[in-house]
Amino acid sequence: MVTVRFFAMLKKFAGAETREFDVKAPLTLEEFKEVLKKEVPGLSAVLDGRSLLISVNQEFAGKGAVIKDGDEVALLPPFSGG
Amino acid sequence: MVTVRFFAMLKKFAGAETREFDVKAPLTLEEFKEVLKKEVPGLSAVLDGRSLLISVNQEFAGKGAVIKDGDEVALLPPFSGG
Amino acid sequence: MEGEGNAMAELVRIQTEGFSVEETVEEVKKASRGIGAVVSFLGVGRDVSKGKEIEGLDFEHYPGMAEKKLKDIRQRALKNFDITEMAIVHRTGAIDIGEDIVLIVAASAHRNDAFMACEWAITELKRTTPIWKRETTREGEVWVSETP
Amino acid sequence: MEGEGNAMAELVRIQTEGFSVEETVEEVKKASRGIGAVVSFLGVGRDVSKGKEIEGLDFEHYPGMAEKKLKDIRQRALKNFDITEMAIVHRTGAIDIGEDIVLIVAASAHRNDAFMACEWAITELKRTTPIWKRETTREGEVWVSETP
Repeated sequence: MVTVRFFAMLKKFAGAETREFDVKAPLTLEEFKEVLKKEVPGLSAVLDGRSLLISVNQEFAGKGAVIKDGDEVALLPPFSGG
Repeated sequence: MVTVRFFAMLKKFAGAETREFDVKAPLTLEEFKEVLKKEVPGLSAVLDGRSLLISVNQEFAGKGAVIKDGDEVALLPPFSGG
Repeated sequence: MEGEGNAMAELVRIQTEGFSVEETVEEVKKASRGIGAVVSFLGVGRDVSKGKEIEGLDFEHYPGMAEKKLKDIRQRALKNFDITEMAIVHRTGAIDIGEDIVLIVAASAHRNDAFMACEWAITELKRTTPIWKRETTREGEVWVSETP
Repeated sequence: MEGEGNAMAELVRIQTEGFSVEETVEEVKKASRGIGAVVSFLGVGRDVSKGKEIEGLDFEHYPGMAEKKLKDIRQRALKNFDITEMAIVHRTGAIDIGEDIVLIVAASAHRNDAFMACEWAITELKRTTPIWKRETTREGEVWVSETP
């Protein structure tokens, strides 16, 4: 299972704070985003936008990132701390 | 009388924290410095130096300043507060 | 490095309860008798944002990752600036107008270094730390997605 | 302007006793609910100066003129920077290593203004305020005549 965490306004789009996805074989970040769009259509526009950051196991993930069973993914809208 | 106040290391040079000088007619700052040098020879080098500031009635005094009976003059070595 | 873990646990933290500026400054000052300057940045909940009256704030963070990012900011500050110590404390949960949100304390021998490091750290915090602010106005609640 | 005299008497002062950073910050924060940033500079007695070990410090000021200069710095800061309030507290007399010497607190809506005003004020204080520091080393006592 891959756990995906949603923060701030994205919890509303996803309808939950976390969701679990069954990932048999490792996926690239782009492939995983396609899975997310299909499973959670409300996130499509956000996932296609330029302002979203994604972390894998609490590290910022670049395009080359690979997602595999057991990973924790998070969708991070622009930060507004401080 | 004109009261002159000395601060920091200048108290040692002047041998006092304050001294009073009899000033009958108003003097320019330069004239008053000559009086000081004569009365307190230990201050001569300091008064000729470039790092000394002088205040008259608690305002920084320029070359054109005039000193008259009742004024409070202070010799201010470079500040080191903060 | 002995005790480093403990020191960091105290100097970098995210918490719901309020913090004491005084205690944090004293904690940072303990690092060395060579400290001559302590510069602090305190972020406070404002009553107005983009022209709208704000009734209250709420902060959410990504537990684990946010703490890691703050510790990383402290480590990079200690490495890249001539400072002696740095503390970073951020609150989460509900915060009223006038209440403290975040505190960054930087200590150095000379003041320029502490000013630079403190200003860098709050900018870096806003840029890299997964924390989000929700503002409550008369019209409702909205998550803020840009950092001024 | 009602109460301005009183407010200034509290926010700008020279005293022998120690001060509370927390209380001063809280006093400054009272000025407005629009304050979003509070930047503080705290000057502390260091154990080393120009390579020499310092055993203690002593500060002397020109009573009356020094207070006037500090009030003038606050007024010019309020006029020239987009800040809401500023406090300046300086101690005189004997000060041990690690003890607080001076505190400047600047508050503004946005952080850049508070950082700029705070840094400007401490630089201006060192430049214009008749206060002198005496350092005690093993070799004796010496008045410091330059500001680093």
